[in-house]
Amino acid sequence: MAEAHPVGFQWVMEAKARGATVIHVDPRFTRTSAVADLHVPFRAGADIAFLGGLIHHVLENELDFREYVTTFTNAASLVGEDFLDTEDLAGVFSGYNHETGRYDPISWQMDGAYAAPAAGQRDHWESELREERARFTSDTAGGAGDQAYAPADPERDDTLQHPRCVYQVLKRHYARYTPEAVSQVCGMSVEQFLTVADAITKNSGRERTTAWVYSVGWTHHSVGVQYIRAAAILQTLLGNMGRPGGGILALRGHASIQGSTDVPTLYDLLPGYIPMPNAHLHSDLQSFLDADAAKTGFWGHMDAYLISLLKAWWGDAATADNDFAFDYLPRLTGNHGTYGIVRDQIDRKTFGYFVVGENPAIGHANGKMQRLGLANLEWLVVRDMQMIETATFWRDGPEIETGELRTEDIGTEVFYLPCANHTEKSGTFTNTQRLLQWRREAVHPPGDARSELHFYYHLGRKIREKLAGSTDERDRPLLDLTWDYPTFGVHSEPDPESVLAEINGFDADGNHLSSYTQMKADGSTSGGCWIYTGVYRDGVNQADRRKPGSEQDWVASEWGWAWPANRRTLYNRASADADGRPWSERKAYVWWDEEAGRWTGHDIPDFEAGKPPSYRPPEGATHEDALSGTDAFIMQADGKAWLYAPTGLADGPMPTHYEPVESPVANMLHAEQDNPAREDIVRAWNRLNPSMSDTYPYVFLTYRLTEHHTAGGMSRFLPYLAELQPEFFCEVSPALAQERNLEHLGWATLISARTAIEARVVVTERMKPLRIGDNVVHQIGLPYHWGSNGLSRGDPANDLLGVVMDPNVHIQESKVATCDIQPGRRPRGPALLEFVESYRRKAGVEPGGIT
Amino acid sequence: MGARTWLGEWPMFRQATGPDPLGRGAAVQSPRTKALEARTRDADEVVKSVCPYCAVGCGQNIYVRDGRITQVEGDPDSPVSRGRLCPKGSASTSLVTSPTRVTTVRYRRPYGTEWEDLDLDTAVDMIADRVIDARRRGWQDTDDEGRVLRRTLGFSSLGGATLDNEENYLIKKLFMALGAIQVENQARI
Amino acid sequence: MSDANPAEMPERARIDHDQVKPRRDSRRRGRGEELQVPEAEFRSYYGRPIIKAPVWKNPDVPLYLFLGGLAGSSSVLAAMARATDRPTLRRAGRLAAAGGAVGGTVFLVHDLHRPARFLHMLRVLKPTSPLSVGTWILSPFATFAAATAATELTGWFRRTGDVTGVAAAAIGPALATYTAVLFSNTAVPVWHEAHRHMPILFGASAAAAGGGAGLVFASVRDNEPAARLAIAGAAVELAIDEKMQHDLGMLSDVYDKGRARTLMRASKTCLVAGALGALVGRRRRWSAALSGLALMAGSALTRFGVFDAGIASANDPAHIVVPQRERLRQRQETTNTPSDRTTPSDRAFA
Amino acid sequence: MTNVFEAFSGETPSLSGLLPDPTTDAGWSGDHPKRVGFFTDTSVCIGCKACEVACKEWNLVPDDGTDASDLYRLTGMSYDNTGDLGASTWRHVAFIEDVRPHGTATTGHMPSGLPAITGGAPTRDAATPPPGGGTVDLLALLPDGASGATGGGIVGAHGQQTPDDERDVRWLMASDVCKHCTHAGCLDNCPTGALFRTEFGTVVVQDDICNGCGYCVPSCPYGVIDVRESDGGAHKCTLCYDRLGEGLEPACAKACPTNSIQFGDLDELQAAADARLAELHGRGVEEARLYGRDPDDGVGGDGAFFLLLDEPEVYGLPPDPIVTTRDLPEMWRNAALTAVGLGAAVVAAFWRGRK
Repeated sequence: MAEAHPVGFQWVMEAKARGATVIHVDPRFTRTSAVADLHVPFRAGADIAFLGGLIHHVLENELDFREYVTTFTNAASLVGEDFLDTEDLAGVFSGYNHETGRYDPISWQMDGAYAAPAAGQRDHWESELREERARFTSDTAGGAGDQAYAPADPERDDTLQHPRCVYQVLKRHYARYTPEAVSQVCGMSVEQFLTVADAITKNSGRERTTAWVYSVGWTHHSVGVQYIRAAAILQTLLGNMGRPGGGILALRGHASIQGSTDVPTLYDLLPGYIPMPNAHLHSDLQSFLDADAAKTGFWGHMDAYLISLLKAWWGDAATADNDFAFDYLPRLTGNHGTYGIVRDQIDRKTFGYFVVGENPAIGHANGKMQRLGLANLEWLVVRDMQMIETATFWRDGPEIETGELRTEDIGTEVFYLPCANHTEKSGTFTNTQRLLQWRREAVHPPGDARSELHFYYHLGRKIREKLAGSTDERDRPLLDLTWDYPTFGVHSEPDPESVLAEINGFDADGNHLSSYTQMKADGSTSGGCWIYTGVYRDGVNQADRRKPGSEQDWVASEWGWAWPANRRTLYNRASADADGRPWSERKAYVWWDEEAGRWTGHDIPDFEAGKPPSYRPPEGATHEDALSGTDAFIMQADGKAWLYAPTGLADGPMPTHYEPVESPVANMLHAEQDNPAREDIVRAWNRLNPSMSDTYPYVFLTYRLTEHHTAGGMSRFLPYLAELQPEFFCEVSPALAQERNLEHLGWATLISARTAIEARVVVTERMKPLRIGDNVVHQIGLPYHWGSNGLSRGDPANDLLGVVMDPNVHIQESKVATCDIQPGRRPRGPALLEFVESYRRKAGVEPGGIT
Repeated sequence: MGARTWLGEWPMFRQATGPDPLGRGAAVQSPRTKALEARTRDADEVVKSVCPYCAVGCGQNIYVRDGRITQVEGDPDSPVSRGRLCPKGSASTSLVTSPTRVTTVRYRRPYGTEWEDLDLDTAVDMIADRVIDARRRGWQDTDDEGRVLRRTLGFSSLGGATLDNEENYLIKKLFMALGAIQVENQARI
Repeated sequence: MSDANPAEMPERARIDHDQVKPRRDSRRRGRGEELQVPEAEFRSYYGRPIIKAPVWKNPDVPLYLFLGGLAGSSSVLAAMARATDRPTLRRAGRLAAAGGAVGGTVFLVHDLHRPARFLHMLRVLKPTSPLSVGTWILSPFATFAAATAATELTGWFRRTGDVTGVAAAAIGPALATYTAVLFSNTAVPVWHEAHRHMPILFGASAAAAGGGAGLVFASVRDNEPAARLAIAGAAVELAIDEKMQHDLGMLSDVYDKGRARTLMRASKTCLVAGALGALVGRRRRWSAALSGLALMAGSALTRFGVFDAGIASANDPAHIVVPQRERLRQRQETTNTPSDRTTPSDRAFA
Repeated sequence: MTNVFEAFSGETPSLSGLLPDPTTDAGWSGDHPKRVGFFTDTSVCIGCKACEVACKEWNLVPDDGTDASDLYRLTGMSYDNTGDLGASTWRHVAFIEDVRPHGTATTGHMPSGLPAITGGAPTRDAATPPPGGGTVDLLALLPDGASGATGGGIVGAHGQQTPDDERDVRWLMASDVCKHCTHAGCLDNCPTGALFRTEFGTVVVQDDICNGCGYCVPSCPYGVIDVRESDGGAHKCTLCYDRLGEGLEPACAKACPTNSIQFGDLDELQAAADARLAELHGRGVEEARLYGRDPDDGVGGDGAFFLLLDEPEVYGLPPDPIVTTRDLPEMWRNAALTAVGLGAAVVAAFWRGRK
C-alpha cells in the first residue's frame, strides 16, 4: 500500500501511531514492509492456503465473533444433502464436469431454497439444468444476480452444530489448513503464521476491528475471486464487516477504475451492476427481470433501475408498449472479455479498436498477444497524451525486431488522437472508496487535444448524421438515442454536468431525483446509473462539495459524494448488534435511536432509516420489506453475509487452495493441482509453462513501483519520475543470484514459454528463498512499467506472461508464473525466437508462433 | 539612481553601517531576493481538482495564470489526502505541461512506414465511416439457434479507468446504441 | 573506531568502487579511480563520498595558488631590492609580482562558473570568507603591482612606482599565505586538519617560488637574497610537509597514492635539486636559472599535490567517518557520559 | 547583531558554538519571524520520493538522472537512483537495506506489548528441519552455500542466505536535505554574499548574485550544496524561501504522505522530536536517535534535523560535523603570522648580502 498508494497509506501510519498493529503479508519486502510491525514473506499464489489457515484457526479455536456470526451471516443455514466437498472428491466440489471443465452448482444449494447463480461465465449451465431452473434463475454476470433468490428460507440450526450447517461445512472444508500445512504451502514459519492469526483474532470483536487491504495481488490469479471470498469469510467470522476500522478494502490503481465499473465500460454490465441481457434467457424485459431480479432485498427494484436507465437512453422512444426499448440492447452469448476480444482481433473476426487512456501493448499480460491483435486490425484509434507503445507497435514493437512482423506488412490504419488531461476538462472520478469527486476545468486543452466527452459525443453525432433517415431496424437504437447535450466553447464541448444530471436521473416533472428509492418501474423516471442517483440531488452537483475536512467530523460526509446515497461505509447496520446498540462505545458508528425511532450515527445508515431492529417480515413480503431488522446486508436477497456461497461462483462455493497454473510445486493440500474451472486460451502465441518444470524453475511476480504508473504512459515520459526508477530491473535474492551467477547491476535474461526479456539485476536481501515442502522456491520480482518509448526504457515484463483466467471474472493470472533466469542479455532479432523455442522444446511445450 | 541610493544598495556599505557587519544576512540580501514571492501568489485562479493517477483520489489545487498551469499541488481541504501527494501526484505539473506531449492528430495509413498529419475533423469523420462499416460487417441479428442478438462484433473498445464517469457513460451509451458489446477497460485487467 | 562491527556488517566496511555512482558532472568523472579507502573499518552509504569535492578547476586554482605565492614574495623581494639597489632583482621581482597577480586574477576569474560576475566579489567584505578577504587582498595588490611593473617597464613615474611597490610589498605576504586559509577553511579533511601547517607550507612555498623567480631573472650579481630566500623556503617547505603528513595520521594516505603522491614526490625532488643548485650554482647564470626554475616548479607542484590530495580526501568517506567517530569517542570518554542526550550509544542492540 | 571583533575574538558565538538566534546575529531586526526548519522523522518514511519530485516541481530544478550518454541508469543502491544531494537534487531519499540476526532489530517488529504466541515454534537454525517435516538438506540444495559467503560480488557481501535463516531485513529510508546550519560553512565562505541567512533563519543562495566560485561546495560538512554544470550557479534547498513569505510550507513537507517531513518553528519541532524519540525508546526502538538537533554540536545545531534508526554515516551523513569557521580566527592568526614571517624572511635574505 505504501508502494502504490502512498497517500492513502498515511492513514495506516496514523493508525500505527495510535497503536494499531500493521502486518504486511507479501512475497516481496516492499516499502510497506519497511514500516510494518511485521512482514510475512510467503509464496505468491498461496494466499488461499494462508487465508484458509486463518479461517481454520478461527473455527478450530472458536474464535469467531459468535453473536455477529449468528445475527448477520448464513452460518446457521443448512447446505443441501447433495453437496460434496473437496474433501470428498479429491480436490473438486460436486457438480464438476471433467469434460467441459465447468461446474454445475445445483448440488451446492441450501437445503430447501434455490439461489440464483451469478457472477461468472455465461453459458455456464448445462442445458437441461438451465431449463430445469429457468423458473427460478438466470445466469448473469456482475454483482446483481448474486442476490436473485427464491423466497423460501433455508433450514437453519442456530446452535451451529448440525453437520450440514454452513459453520460445520466450513470447518470441515478447512480442516486440513493447519498451521503446519500453511507453513509448508506458503513458505512461512508456523510461528509467523500464528503471530498473524493471534494478532487478527485478538484485534477483532466488540471493542476492536481488523481491516484487510488488498490490490491486484489478490485478483490477478486463476482463483482470484476466491481469494477475495476467503478474506470475506474470515472478516465475516470475525465480525469485521460494516464496522469502522473493518472491512476488506480494495486499493484500485486508476483514478476512476471504480467509476468505470459502476458506469461500466465492461462488456457484461450495464450501469449500476445491472447485468447485460443474455440471448439465451432474456427474450424480453419481463423474462430478464423474472430471471434476474431478486424478489427480496433492494435488488427487488431492479425493474425500476433498469427501466429508468432505458428511459435515460432512449427517452420518449422507450415506452411501456415496446418494453421500454429493452430490445434495443444487444445480447451476450458468451465471454467477450478483453482477452477474448484480442483473440478475435488476431483471428480477424473484429476489425476496429478504440484504445483510450490505456497501453495494452505494455500493460496487459502476454504483450505479444496484444500486439498481434493490434497488427491484425483494420483500424485502431489511440487516444492518449504521450506517444505510447500501443500507438507505435507497427514501427518499433518487439515483433518488428524479431522479424515476426514487418512494418510494410501491417495493414492497421492508426489514428492517434491527442486527449485532454485531467486539468483540461470537468468531470467526476470515483475513487477506491466509492467517492465521487468533481474536477473543475482549469485550462483549455491544447491543439487537437479534446476530452473523451467531446470525442465520443461528436463521433456519435457524426454517425447519427450519416445514418439519419435510415430505415434499417438496426439503426433505430442509434437514431432514437437521447444524444443532445448542450455544448459550449469554441470546440463545442458537451457540458459534463448535463451528463452527470442524466446519470442522476429525473422524475416525471423533470426534477432531479434525490434518491434511487424514487425510481419507478412505470417509465415515469429516468436515470443513467441508479447507484449514482443523488449525486445531482436538488440540482446541485454533490460531487463538487468541498467542505474542508478540518471543518467536519472524521467521516467527512460533506466532501464529495459516495454511492449509494452518500453512505461511506457499506452495510453499516452491522456496526450495531441485533438490538441496534453499538457493539461497543469505542466502535459506535450507526445505531438505532429508540426515542426518535430512527437509525442514526456518524454515517448515513445503510439501512432503511425507520425500520426497527425488531422488525420481522410478514409472510409473503417482497423487496426490502422481506428483510428483517437484523438483516444488515440489504443488497443480499436474504440480507445475510454468505460464509458459504451456494451460487454465483463458477469455481466452488468455498475458496480452495489451488496452485497457480504455472507453479514450481505440487498442490500439497489437494489432489487437484490448479483451478479445475479456469479458462485457457490455447494458441501458439499463448503457450504455458508446465508446472514443476525444471526448464522454468523459478516463480516470478509482476508489480508496480511508487515512482511509476501502470504501463508508464503517465510516468516514463516525465523526467522527474523517470530519473527515480530509470531502468527495468528484476529483483532476486542473493541465494538465487549465487545459484545462477547473476551479478548485481548486470544483465539477466528471463525466459518463459512466451518469450524472453532482459532486465538489470538487483540483488537484494528483500527477496528471500522459501522452503515449500521439500523444495526451495526462488521468487523473482519484476516491476512491469517499461517499454520502448519514453525517457526511461526497458523490456515489458508483461511479455513474459501467458494468459490464463479466473472463470468468474475473466481476469488473467499475472501475479504469479514461472520462468528461467540466466545471466547476460537476451538474443536479438530472429535468434530470440529460436532461443525461446529451444526452451519450449526442452520443456516439452508445443511450438510457438504468431497465428 | 542617485549616488546615495547606489551607495545604500551596496552591501558593503550596509555591512559597515548596519547590524550585519559580517555580511551574512540582511546586509547582503539582493533587491531581487527581497522582491521574491511565490509564483502561486499571482495566479488568476485556483481550480479544485483530483489527482489523475491512482484511485486514492487526492485533492489537487491547480494554479492558473494567463491560461497556463503554473503549479499543481495538494489540496489541504481534502479529507482524503490532507494536501499530500505521492511522487506521481507531485509530478502533475510536469504531466500537464510535458514538452513531449503530443497535441496534434497523427495518422498512419495501412502499410505505412511513417506518421502523417491529419486534420482533427477529418480524422473523426474517417473514424465515423469506419465505425459504420465495421458495425455493418460485424453485425449479428441472431445466433445459430435463431435467438435475437442485435449486436455487432465489428469493433471494440478498451479503456476508461482513467476517464471520467461522464465519459464512460457516453461510451457505454453510444456503444450500446450501436449494438457494440465489446467494451472493456482496465477494471478487467 | 568505537563502533564498527565488522563481523556483523562486513559489507559496510568495504567500498566497492563499482558501486559508487559517478557524479553526473562529466567534469568530475573518473575521480572515483582515485578514491581510496584506508584499512580502517567504518560504515558508509554505499561507499559514496559524504562531502562534495571542490568543483574548482584544475589547473586554474593550483596555478592561482602558485602565482599568488610567487607574486606575494616577489613583491617584497622587489621592494627590498629597490631599497638595497639591486636593479635586476628589483625588475625581476616587480615583473614577477605583477605577472603573478595578473595571471592569478585571470585564473581566478576563469575558475568562476559565471566569470562575468567576478565583480560580485566586491559587493561585500566578509572576514568569515577567505575568498572574500583574498579578493580584497588581491585587488589592491594587483593594482599596485601592476602599476609598479608599468613604471618599471616604461620608466615613467619611477617615484610613484617605488611607492606602489612598497604598497604591494606590504600586502604581498598576505597574498601568499591567505590561500592556505582558503583551503583550510573547508570541510575537506586533509586540508582542514592541516590548518596549522598549511599557512607555513604555502608561505614557504611562496618563498621558494619568489626566490626561484629571482634566480631565474636577476643577474648573478643581484641574486643572492633570492637564492637565500629560495633555499630557506624550500627547506621549510620540505620540513613542514613532512610534519604535516605526520600530523595528519590516517588522513595522510591521500599523499601516499595516486597523482598526489607523484606530484609531491616531484615537488620534493625539484625543491631539493633547486635548493642545492641555488646553494652551489647561484653564481653561474645558467645554473642559477635552472635552480630557480626547479624551485618554482617545486613550489607549483606542491600546490598541485595539495589540491589533488584534497580532492581524494573529500571523495573518501573514511576521511569523514573515521576521524569524526574518533572525535565522538574521545568526547564521550572525557565527559564520561553516554554520549549526547539525543544520541544513544551506537549499536546498543548488537 | 554582533561586531567583527567580538565575533573573531570569540566573545560572541557568531562563528561557532551555542547561538540561540542566528537570525538576529545576521542583522535581522528583533521582530523577525521565528526560525523555521524541518524535522525529518525517518521512522515513518516510506521512501516514496514525493519530496524529491515536489521540490523539483516547485523550484523548477532540472532532472538529475542522466549519465554521460544521456541515459537514465540504475545506481544499484537499492531504490535510490538520484545518489546524493546536489545542485539539482535538493531532497534526496536514501535507501539502506540492512540485514541482521533475528531479534536484534526492534524496528519493523511486533511491538513488545503484543502477547507472545503460546507454544510457538522455537527458533530454528538452518540445520533443523522446519515444522511439518521438511526433510531436505538445504545446504545441498544451495550450491556452494557455505563456502560462497565471500564469493560472487554483492551476493557474498550479504553473506549466506537460506530459506530457513532467521535474519531480519530492515529497509531504512530517509529524506535528506540541506541542514540550514546555525553556523553554515557555505554561507560563511561565500565571497559574494550570494548565500545569506534569511529572516526565517534559513540559508539561501541568491541566484542573481552567485558567480559560481564554488567555494561553498567543499565548505559544507554535509556535502549538500553543489554547482550546476548547466548554469554555473551554486544551488541547494532554499527551504522554499519564496513560499515562506506567503505563509506556505515548503513543497516537500507539504507533499510528504506520511508526515515524515515536518515543517515548522524550530523550537516546536525540537520539542516534537524529543517527544517522538522518547516514545520510540519507550517502545523499545533503541536505535532511534536524533541527528542535528543539539544546538551545541559542531554546527550549532541544524535547522533541518532528523530522527534516524542507525548511525548517521549509514545514511551518508557525517557523524560529527563541524563548521570549519570555528577555527577561522586561529587560521587567520596563523596566516598573518606566516605572512609576517615571510616578509621578515625576505628582509632577512638581504641581510649583509654581498653585492
